[in-house]
Order: sequence, then C-alpha cells, then structure tokens
Amino acid sequence: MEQIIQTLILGLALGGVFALMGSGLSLVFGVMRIVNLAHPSLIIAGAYATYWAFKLWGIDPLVMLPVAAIILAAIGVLLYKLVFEREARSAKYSEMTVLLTFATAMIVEGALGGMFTNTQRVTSPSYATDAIFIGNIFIPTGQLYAGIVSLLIISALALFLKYSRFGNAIRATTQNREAAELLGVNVNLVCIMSFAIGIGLAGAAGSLVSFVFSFFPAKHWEWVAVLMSLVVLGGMGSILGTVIASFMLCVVAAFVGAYVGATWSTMTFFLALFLILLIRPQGLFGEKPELA
Amino acid sequence: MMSVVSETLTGDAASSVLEARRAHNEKLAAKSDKARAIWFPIALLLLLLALPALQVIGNFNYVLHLVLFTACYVTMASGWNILGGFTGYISLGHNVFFAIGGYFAGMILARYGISTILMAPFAGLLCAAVGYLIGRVTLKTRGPSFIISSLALVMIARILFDHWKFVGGANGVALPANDLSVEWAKLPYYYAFVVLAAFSVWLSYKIKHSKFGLGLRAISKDEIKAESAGIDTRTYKVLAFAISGALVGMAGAIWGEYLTYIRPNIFLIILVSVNMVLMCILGGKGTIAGPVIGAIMIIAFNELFVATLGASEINILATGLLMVIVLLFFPQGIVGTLAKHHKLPRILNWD
Amino acid sequence: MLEIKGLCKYFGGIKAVDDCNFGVERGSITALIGPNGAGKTTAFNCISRTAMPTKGSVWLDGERIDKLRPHQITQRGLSRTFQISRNLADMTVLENVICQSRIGGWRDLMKPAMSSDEIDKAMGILDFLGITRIAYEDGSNLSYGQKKLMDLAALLMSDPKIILLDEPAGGVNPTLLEEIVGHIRKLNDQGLTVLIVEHNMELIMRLSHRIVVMAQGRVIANGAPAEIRENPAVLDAYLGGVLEEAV
Amino acid sequence: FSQDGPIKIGASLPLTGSFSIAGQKHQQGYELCVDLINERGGILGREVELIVSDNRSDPATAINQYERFLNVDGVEAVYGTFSSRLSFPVANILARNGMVHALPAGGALRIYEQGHDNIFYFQPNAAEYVGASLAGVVRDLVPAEEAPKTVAIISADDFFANGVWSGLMGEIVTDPADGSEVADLSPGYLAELGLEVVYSERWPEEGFNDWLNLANQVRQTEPDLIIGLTASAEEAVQLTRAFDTVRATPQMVYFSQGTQAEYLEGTGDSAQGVLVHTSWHSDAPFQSLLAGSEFSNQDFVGAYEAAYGSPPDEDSAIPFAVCQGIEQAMVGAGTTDNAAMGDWLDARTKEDAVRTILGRFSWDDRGLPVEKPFLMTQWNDGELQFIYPTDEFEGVSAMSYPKGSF
Amino acid sequence: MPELLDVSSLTAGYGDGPAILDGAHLTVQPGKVHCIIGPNGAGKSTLLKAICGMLKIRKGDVKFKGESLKGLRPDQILRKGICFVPQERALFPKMTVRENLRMGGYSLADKSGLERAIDEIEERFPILRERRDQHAGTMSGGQQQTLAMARTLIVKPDIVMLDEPSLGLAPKIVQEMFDIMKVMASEGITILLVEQNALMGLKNADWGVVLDLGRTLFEGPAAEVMADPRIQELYLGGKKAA
Ligand SMILES: Nc1ncnc2c1ncn2[C@@H]1O[C@H](COP(=O)(O)OP(=O)(O)OP(=O)(O)O)[C@@H](O)[C@H]1O
Ligand SMILES: Nc1ncnc2c1ncn2[C@@H]1O[C@H](COP(=O)(O)OP(=O)(O)OP(=O)(O)O)[C@@H](O)[C@H]1O
Ligand SMILES: [Mg+2]
Ligand SMILES: [Mg+2]
Repeated sequence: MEQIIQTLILGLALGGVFALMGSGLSLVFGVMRIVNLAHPSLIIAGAYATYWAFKLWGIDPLVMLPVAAIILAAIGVLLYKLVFEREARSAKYSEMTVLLTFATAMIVEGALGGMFTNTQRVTSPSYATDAIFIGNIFIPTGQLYAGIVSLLIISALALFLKYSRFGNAIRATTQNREAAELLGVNVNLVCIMSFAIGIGLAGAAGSLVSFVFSFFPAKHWEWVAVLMSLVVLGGMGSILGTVIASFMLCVVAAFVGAYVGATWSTMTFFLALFLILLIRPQGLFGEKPELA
Repeated sequence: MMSVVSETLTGDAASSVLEARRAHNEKLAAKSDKARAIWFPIALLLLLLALPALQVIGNFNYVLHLVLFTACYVTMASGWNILGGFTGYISLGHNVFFAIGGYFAGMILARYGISTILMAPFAGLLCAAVGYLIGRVTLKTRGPSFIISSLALVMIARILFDHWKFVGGANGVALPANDLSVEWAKLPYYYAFVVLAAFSVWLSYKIKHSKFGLGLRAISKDEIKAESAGIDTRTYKVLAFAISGALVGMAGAIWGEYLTYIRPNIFLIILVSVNMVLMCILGGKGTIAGPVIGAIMIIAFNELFVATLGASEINILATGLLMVIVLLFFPQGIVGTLAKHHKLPRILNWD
Repeated sequence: MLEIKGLCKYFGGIKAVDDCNFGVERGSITALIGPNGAGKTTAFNCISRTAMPTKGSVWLDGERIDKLRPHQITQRGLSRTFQISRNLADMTVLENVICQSRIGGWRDLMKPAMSSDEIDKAMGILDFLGITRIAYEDGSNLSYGQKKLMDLAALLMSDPKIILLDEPAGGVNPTLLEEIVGHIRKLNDQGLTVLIVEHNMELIMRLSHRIVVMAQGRVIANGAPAEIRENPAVLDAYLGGVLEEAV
Repeated sequence: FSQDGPIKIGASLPLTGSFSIAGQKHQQGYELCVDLINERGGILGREVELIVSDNRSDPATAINQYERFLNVDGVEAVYGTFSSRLSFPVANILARNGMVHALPAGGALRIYEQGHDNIFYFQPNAAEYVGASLAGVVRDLVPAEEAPKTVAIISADDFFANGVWSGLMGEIVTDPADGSEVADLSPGYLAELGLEVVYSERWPEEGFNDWLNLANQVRQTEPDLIIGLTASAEEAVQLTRAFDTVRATPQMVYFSQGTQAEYLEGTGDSAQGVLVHTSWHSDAPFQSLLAGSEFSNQDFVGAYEAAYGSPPDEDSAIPFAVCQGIEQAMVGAGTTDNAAMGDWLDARTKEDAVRTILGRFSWDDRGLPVEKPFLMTQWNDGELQFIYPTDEFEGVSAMSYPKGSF
Repeated sequence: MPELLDVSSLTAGYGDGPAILDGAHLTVQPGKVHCIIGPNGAGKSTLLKAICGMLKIRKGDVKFKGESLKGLRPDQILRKGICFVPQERALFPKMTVRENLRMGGYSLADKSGLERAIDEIEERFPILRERRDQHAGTMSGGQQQTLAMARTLIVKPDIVMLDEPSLGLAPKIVQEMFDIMKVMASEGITILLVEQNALMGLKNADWGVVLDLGRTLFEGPAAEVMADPRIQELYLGGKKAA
C-alpha cells in the first residue's frame, strides 16, 4: 500500500513538470496552429539561462524563472520575425511550420552546442535533491515546487486567453486571419505576441527543468516525442487536456516503471498515444474531426 | 438624374480582357503539356550503371560509396514522397520500415546466409504488410496529429527493437561481410541500390499519372471532398502508406548488409527520417525529380560540410539554417518553385 | 428511390434533424425547403454519410446506405454538392472535375489519371456551364459562383442516378441560372433524380414536382408545389409575406 | 603510398550527436599526441598530419569517412573511433582494406570475436571483465565481517554497460547473428563474492526520466552495495541525485561512469565515497615512449593542461595511447605498411610491450590486451582518488568505507 | 453631392496573377444603397477586397473622403470607417456566437457600449441569442450569414460593404435583411452591396452598377439599370426582355 502511494506521488510529481513543458506547446498549437517542434529545444535554452544565472551569481532557479521567460519571449519574437512571419499567410501554414520548427530546433541545438558544449548540466539548489518525508513516504521537494509553480502559470495563462480582449484576438486570428483583420485586429502584432507567450512558457519550463532533469543541447529529441504524445492525448490545442494527460500518463508510467520494468515506462507514453488514436483520434479534449 | 452609361458593351473591351485571360490559361496549360525530358533520367541511369568500370583503373570506392548512398536515399525519399508528397501525410516515422527491412533481411542473412539483395523484395512485402496495419490506425488522424503519431511509432519501434534479445537488442548484430576483394566488394550493393532507386522513381511516376495518384492528390487537398467524390480515401491512403513503406524497407534490407552491422540505432534515429523529409521538401514535394535532386543536394552538402568545416555544432546549425532558407524561399522545393515560375530547366521536368 | 426513415441527428442538446421521414421518387425533382437552421444541410450530410445519423435509416433503391462510407454511397450513384463549396486547391478545375469518379476496381487504379475521353467529357460539361475558360485555373482561385459551378460540373461527371444539390443557385448569376435550370430539367428528363435545397422560391416552384418542407428538424409539409403554396404552416414558418412576390 | 610529404593519419570521430563529448575529448587526445610527435621530429623522419572528421555518431557516416581517408585523402594509417557501436562496422571496413585498427573505445567482446587479426584494443580489457576490479576491491579492501551481503544492480541498456553486467551477473554472451556462444562468464563476479542480488533493473538507452522511481525501488530493497552501470557520466549524476533525494544508505556504491569533472559538479557532496573504475588516472606513474623518448603520465597531464587549460580525463588519455601505439608500430616496423605494423604489434609480449601512458600493452589473438586490470577510483572530499589495485604502484589512497548516506 | 468613396480606373489581381480588375471605377454617395451586379467571375468580390485593403492596388486609386486608401492594411481601413463582410463569411468557426459578436466590436474604443450593442442585436436576431454559446462554425449556412451581417451593425461605420448578403437566407430573412439595410441607410450609413439576387438587390437599392470582365460597364440609378433591356438580357436572367 505504502509503495502504491509512493509511486502515485512520484508519478504526480513528474506530471507537474511535464504539464508546463507540454502546455506551452499546446498553447502555440492551439492559438497559432504551429506544431512547435522547436519547443523542447527552447526549453533547454531556458534551462541554460537558468543554469548560468545559478552558476555565476547563485540566483535561485525559481527566481530566475520570470527572467528566463522574458529572455525566451524575446527570442520568440525574433524567431517569429525571421522565420514564421513570411509564411503566416500561406494556406499550408500548419504543415509548413512543422518543418520550419524542426529546422529551428536544429538551429537552436547547434547554437547552444556551440556556446555551451554538449556537457550535461543541472542546477542544484538545495531543494532539488531534498524530500519531505512522511513516515516512509517521501515527496521530492524539487518536483513539488516545480509542479506548483507550473500549475499556477498554466491557470493564469488559461484565464488570460479565455477572458481577455487580447486573448480573444489571438484566438480569432488563428481561426480566420482575414476576418480578424477585417474586424480591426492587427494580426501581425497578435501573432508576434502569442508566439512570444508560447516561447516564454518554454523559458519558464526551462527554469523548472534545470533542477529536475539534467540537460544538454541535444536532449530535446528525447522530449519531443513525449511532449507531443501528451499534447495529442490531451487533444491538440487543449491546455487543460495537456495538463490532465501529463498527470495521467506520468502516473501510469510510474506504475509501469515500478511494477513492470523501467524500460517499459517510457513506452507508456507512446503506447497510450497509439491506443488513443485507435479509439479516440481527437484525444481527450480535442474536437471531433469532421469525417468520422 | 441621367443614366450614366460609361461604356457600351462593344466587343472590344470584353475581348481584350478575355484575351489576356486566355493567354494566361494557355500558359498554365502549356506547363502541363511541355514535353518532359524522359531521356535525361535514363541517360543518368546508364551512366551510373557504367560507373563501376572506374574500378579497373584504380580504387574509387569512395565515389561508389557516395553514389550508392545517394541511391539509397533516392529510394527512400521517393518512397516517402508517395505518402508525404502525393497524399500530404507528413511522416517522420518512415525509418521504421527502414529498420524492419534491414532486420528482416539481415537476420535471414545471418542465420541462413541468403543475400539481402535477394531478400529485398520480400522485405518490401513485409514492410507493405506492416505499413498496411499501422496505416489503418495512424491514418485515422490527420495533419499534426499524424506527424506526431509517426514520431511515436519510431519511439515504439526503437524500444521494441532495443529489447528484442533475438536480434541482439540494443547491441545489434554483426553481419558477415561478403568475400569479394576490396575493389569489387561494393559492386553488388551499388547495382542493387541504383536499380532500386530507378525503380522507385519509375514507380512514383506511374503512380502520379494514374487514377490512384489523382485520388491521392485529392486526398492531400480535401479529404472530405475526395471521399464524397467517390474516392475510397481510407484504402487509398493506407495503400500509399504501404507502398512507400515497401520502398523504404527494400532500401533498409540492403543497407544492413552493406554496413555489415544492424542495430536499432542505425535505422531508428530521427536523422534518417528527417533526411527523407528534407530531401523531398528541398527537391520538391510531390514531384518526381524532387526527391532525386534533394537527395543529391543534401548528401553533397553533408560531404562538403564535413570536408571543409571538419566538424562541430556548426553542422547541425547549418543544416537547420539550410532547411529554413529552403522552406522560406523555395516553399515548394527547387523543382516545384522553379516550375511555378516557369523556370524549370527541361531536363528536370520528369513529371 | 431514396427513402429517409426516422432520421435524427443531435448535436448535444440541439436537435438538428428530429425524426424526419420523406422519400424521393425515381425520376422526380424534389425540393427540400425550410427556414434557416431547419436541418436541411444536416439531413443531406446524413444521407451522404458525411455525418453519422444519431438514429434512423436511409434507403437507396431498397438498400440501406446509412452504414456505408461516403465513397460507397457515391459509387452507388448518389452524389451531392456542398452548401459551402469544397474544392481541391493546387489542382486545376479540370482535375477537380475529373476527380469525381466511379472507379470500377483495382485495375482502374493504375489507369491514366485523365484519359482523353474523360477530358473531352469534362470539357463538354465545363463548356455547357460556361466556365471553359477557367479549365486550367487553380481550383481554389475561383469566384464564389464559379466554385458552385465547378461543383456542379464535377457532380455531372460521375453520371449519378440521383444528385443532392445544396443551394446550387446561391451566388449564381440569374442569366446562368436559367441555363442551369434548363439543364437540370433535361437531365431529369433523361431519368436523373434530383433532390434540391434552395431558398430561391421562384426557382423551386418552377422546377420541382414535389416539395418537402422542414422546420426545426422535422418535416412539416410534403406535397405538390401548389399545395405547399397554400399551406399556412409553411407560409408562416418560412415564406413570410414573400410568396406572392416570388411566384 | 607516397613516401615523401607528411604521413597522413585519419580519424573519424563522433564530434556531434550523442557521443560528442567523448568524441571531442578524443580529438584533443589525438591532436595533442600528434603535435608532440611533430615537435619531436615526426615519425620515420616525416611530419604527421592528422585528419579528423565528424561522423555525427552515425555508423554509415563513419564508414564513409574511413573510405574517404583511404581513397581520397590517401592516409597511411588510421586511428579508431569512439564507442562499440561505431567500431563494429568500421572494423569490417578496415579489415577488408588491411589497415591496422587501433581502438580507443569499443569494449564489446563480440568485436574481437569476429576473427579480425588487424584489431588492437587500447583499454585494459573488454567490458565483460570490468567487474573484476570491483570484485578485487570488495575482496581486498573491505574487512570480511563488514563486507556487503546484498547488492542492487541497475544498468543502462548500453553496449558497454551490458558487457559489464554480463560479467558481474555471469551471463553467457552469445552472438545474436547465429545464436552461437561467444563466452561463458558464469558464475560471475557477484556470485563469486557471495553477494545476493536483491534488485536488478535496466533502463532504456534513450528517453528515460524516472530516476526517482528507480532510486526508490532500490531503496526499498535496502542493498549493501549499489551497482549503477550508466551509459554516461550524466546518468550517473542523475542517479546520484536521485539516491540522495530518496535517502538511500548503502555501504558501498559503484558506478561505471563518473570520473569526469562534470560528475562532481552535478552531484557535489553526494559524490563522497562513490567508486568508479577507469582505464587511466592522473596519479598512475606510468612511463611511456613518445617519439623515441621517455614520456611519463605526468608529462602527459602537464602537456594537456598547457594545451587545453584543464586537466585531462580518460577520454583524452586513451586516444593519446592509441596514437603512441601507432607511432611505435611504425617505428618498430620501420615502415608505414600496415601489414608490417600489424605483425609488429602482434609480436608484442608482456616484457617487450607497447608503452603508453595507460601502461604496457600486448595483445592476445583476439586483439584484447593481456593482463591489464582496470583501475578503481573513489571520490573523496571532492577529489577523485586512485585506490586500487594497491600493489602496482605508489601513491594509492585508502578507500573510505562504508559510504552511508548520500 | 460630395463623393464619399471614389474608385478610379482601378487595376488589381491576386498575387502575381493576371489583373482581374482592369480599370474599374465607382462612385459612392453618402447615405445611399449601392448595388453591384455582374456575372460570376466578373470581379465584384475582387473589387470590394481591393477597396478594403485585402488586395494590393496595382493601378488607379481609391479615395475615401478625399483621402487615398492605397497601401493601408484592412484593420487601418476599418478604423477609417469602411467595414466589409466578405462572401466567404468571415466568422471565427471555433468561437461562440457571442464571442464572434464581441470580436465585431474589437475596433471600438468605447467598450461599455459594446455589451449594449450586442444586446440590441440579439434583440433583432433572436436566433443569435438562442445560440449564443454555440460555435459559429456549426451554425447552419443561413445562421452564419445572419451572424456575419449582424456583426457589422456593432461597428456603425460610414460605409458597409456586403458581398451577397442574401446568400443562403430564407426568403423571410432576406426581406428583413434588406429592411435593415434601408434603416441603416436612413441612419446615414452608406451601403455598398454585391448581389446575384439582382432583381431583389436593385429593387432595394438607390444606385446600380454593372461590372463585367473587371470593368464598370454601367452605372446609374437602380431603377434605370433594372429597366435597361440589354442589362436585363445579359445579367438579370432576361425574363422581361424576352
Ligand atoms: N456541428 C454542429 N454542432 C451543433 N449544432 C449544429 C451543428 N451542425 C448544425 N447544427 C445546428 O443544426 C441546425 C440545422 O443546421 P443545418 O445546417 O442543417 O440547417 P439548414 O437547414 O441547412 O439551414 P440553412 O438554410 O441556413 O443552410 C442548426 O440550428 C445548426 O445550428
Ligand atoms: N484567390 C484568387 N486567386 C486568383 N484568382 C482569383 C482568386 N479569387 C478569384 N479569382 C479570379 O478572379 C476572377 C474574379 O473573381 P471574383 O471573386 O471577384 O468574382 P465575382 O464577381 O465576385 O463572382 P461571383 O459572383 O461568382 O462571386 C475570377 O475569374 C476568378 O477566377
Ligand atoms: Mg444549409
Ligand atoms: Mg463574389
């Protein structure tokens, strides 16, 4: 029994981190129809920012989080201007951006590798390897803090998108760019802003990741497929779906890891993805496709 | 107020606009009629078939290796093109077929000593069957979800192969090398790949100009419309998936023996599928010559980089940059974009 | 020929089509009319199976077709147009039209994409609809009306037994409309059955043999044009005071 | 072969991709060695030119590059590449071309069982025999009454780690190609020591993140000895941190990776007492030969620090030794003809060995070194100390035991 | 009477394709209903798109209140007071009806008035109130058209350009739609509409324009356009001419 609770806790703890990593991806897809394969690589960029701040000046990763978010948001603006703006009007936008973001991921990886080498890094604030023990059961504090912070950020964001005027403009632009323009929305600005927010989330996630996992520039390939499974499972573009999917899958993976074998725990994500495609292609919270 | 009749309906005005319109249409029509240069790929093929004669005067293994390597990727990229280019389903998981083909033929070689070149067609059939089954599931999704499902496919295959003790798990299997002398050792694979590449180009051509191909193109544009136009979209796309998987599988079969070593990590890394995609995009998705040109360019580019820059992270950076630049400036690939602007040299028009 | 029995389609709480029954006789032109949101398009979707009916059944020539897939229905001779035209971008109008196909079997798949017979036939249809000049135009670069015409052309390409037209006249120039009406008549004379949704009452009254009126997902009237014109329920629900003017 | 101009030597290394860190350090090792040789007048009176290219950790590229070295660049010798997975296919190509294949890394027994006679391994031994040093430490350094009784063994599903696992657990190594037996390692080092395996688990090569869960599983079985066979130093960092978090308290911890400075940086105090084996240690007083003159291990450390500004680790030392080996073979054979070089290397014995900064090398028929144990090191007070074997040289530190908490 | 909008010898097209509009001209007077008719593919929609900034003007000029609109973005042109409802119903399919209406008022400076305006509209079109939380994309064709039309009423611009407002609407609603237009015109809003339901359109308009092959062929009071036998024959179905 104790072990079951312990495994559950570990699964949930990991889920919190993945939730934030996945939700930025989900957001950018949801509002902009961009499948941002570069997202994980930008998370790593955020992690590096946090790492150096910690190493050079001893700044706590959680304090660094907003700064990393802002830095990455700025990079997002730059990226958008350089890479995505031209394509924004194309009918093949969604498909094109998959490839563009893929290429971006390689650029980010190459640039990070050039600057910081491929050595794996991790920040070590004291709470990163600490745990709260309740009897024999423990809650890892690093992941606990990360989970709480990530849920806070996600909720704030979801509310902003749903209820603010700007949030509405973002969604409107995604759905019908021309119409939004005809109603007076400066669509280009909207696109830049929402991209910046999405990438900013990657920066924030990077800060959390920096003390939960170790990272190096090429690490993002490991995450891409996992994060994507979360997003698809949750239903493309649904942030709530992504969050729930992360918790669900991480818990399942934890149990698989504990009771079936560590090798199979990573498999959980991909198998779940296939099962969901088999029985419910639109994911948990996605919209049903037109043709059944 | 007087009725302002600004211009009467004399024929002139009307016909001049009509004229412009017609000229425009004729230009479009001309594009599709322009005699394509079939002779060029055939000449190229003949040249390549004769190339190994060089071995008589010296050791040109490296040249053969490059051609062979390119031909391998031409096969794979053309295969990918049938699904990704014609049908519009971007798969980042086609290296799964590469692996299945490689392992199937490789294990038969290791256990029974039958050359993979003979087994390649069977590897193709196996991959087609697997592709059919997988396609039934993953092709239910569309667009981004499909892309991601294809990524997941690679991960699953990777984990399965990594733990399949019979095929050596993550450590892989070393295959016996043939016992030809250094100069001639590459020849069987060389010819196998060149023929395979020619076959896949020919097959894509055939498909593109068939009812099946038209149906695939319709699917890539609007599946609901295609379905209600009487096209059995599900079967069509699964079939396209199977065919493209078969081509990639055949390439994988021979590749394993050529490397004398099979291991999940050779086949199931993202770079392999990215290369396929990148080649098609660079050359021109949905065109016949596109994957060929893409393959040549990417491999030449890689060689150039390794030779000049030596190596570093700049490799990755440069590949990424190249990809971005191509996508931004040649969104339809080199062949596609040139054709759109009516600047495609005749020798590259194989469609 | 076409029989709709107890057809229902619910979207959550919205009953778009609610226990709908009507038939289309072979060789007739039947009109389906009703106020906006009555469920006409949804009924079409259920018949051609682009949407899954919640309940009920659809029969074509005595065969139940609501479990078939859309292309199978098309291959059985039932074709439809969409209210908001769907077209295949990056393909010429000609290809768009020729795509509408009835492929016999496996062997057909490898036949040339566009045989010269097919091109001739397609050009004939385009010519008839007056859009030959856009034959090589990209299917997505058309004006609204041209798209509707292209849809119609594609429909005729597959020699269907019965066609379902969803507002074919919307956005089509009156002059051309006259010709289309004439052509539909002619096809009908040759034995083609037509089910048509239209808001152009004048056209409906002239063209149809039978009118089915829907409102809020149900059939509220079903009869010859003359009867429908007199039916107070219809007048109230749909036509308002416009009827006299229109006819 | 051209007999004038520099001697060209090619090395294809994984400078990018998953092995990039090790690959780059290998490049430094090769380059340093070649530079030093050239400073001392080259080989056979000729300058040496090193050509390095990046194979991106990809076997096909690696083959391609060795092919190019031979066909296009006209190299007279090659240095091996890094890792077993790249060495497997490269071994075939080099054998076919009759080149001497000196491997810096490629510990899988199977590579040497393929029957190539041109292959020479420049590390203490194949992975399967790494466990011997751990066994030695437990047997020789721990008092019998305090010796660990139970062991938890966890491993990455990696070529090298799997090899070590086979040795420790006493598995039969087979060739999956035809199912034939390569070696029977039973009963295995753990069984020999009388240790009871209370927990064993492998994690996948890529994409594994659930360290805490794994560490918790280990903790639950309360093992005296924890063996972690990681694929990289980074995984060792992750494991150490996870054990720290779950507050595991073993008496002894052994990792197969973790001698690098990065390990210490990532783990800090938790590294205290962790044992790691290595092929090379800066304190080992090996005397070697470079360009005909004596060159000690300390000279190497000094030269490396002067060149790169940081202390070397084994990933640079091993390739350095490879380079020394090829140099001595050329000089010994008096030619750059690879057949002659191969014969010369084959003829080495324990007494008349190739002398490198890793010590003396002579090889058996398979190409594996004869009688070369691995060294065992331990992290103590933020320093990697060399603790075993105790009888070979001076300067061996005492082992701290038990480890206790992380 | 001063001209509110003046389009002179306008040339425009899509991308780098051929010129679709080739010398079209148009004058628009305040407070009147203008109806453009013409066969399919004549360039009517293209003309409206060029005016509102969705297409680049290649030659000629569009002047609004004497000021050139050349080179402005659609959102800038909207703020100047020209509102456009395209033929392909510019709705946001995955936003609710209410959110769509709210987006209609996006350009308004006065946020407080927005809710009131929406209430008013819901009053007028009960279906929109009823379906307030339905996604716009799932509404029936006619309902979508109603929503698109209704949304322009929020902005209260100087000119409303409507591309086939009667498309897909039931006869009863069509009449209502034209009535609303008249009310708007009487409130001083200028209306420019394109209609294929040409008779209906002209009947309800003050001014008629015939566009074909990218050029303006006739321009005149609606009644006169309607009465012209040649126009009847070519563009109005030729019923009365025959
Ligand atoms: N996907 C959907 N989700 C929810 N409601 C829907 C959906 N599709 C249609 N509806 C609703 O079902 C009803 C019927 O719609 P339908 O499109 O069939 O009407 P219609 O008769 O074709 O009207 P029109 O003449 O305006 O085209 C409408 O009230 C519409 O809002
Ligand atoms: N996006 C586009 N790209 C290229 N050409 C286009 C595009 N849209 C329309 N056209 C062409 O422009 C011409 C005029 O189209 P437009 O939409 O202005 O016609 P329209 O007068 O509005 O017709 P309708 O009454 O059918 O709506 C047509 O011949 C069409 O082929
Ligand atoms: Mg409808
Ligand atoms: Mg129009």
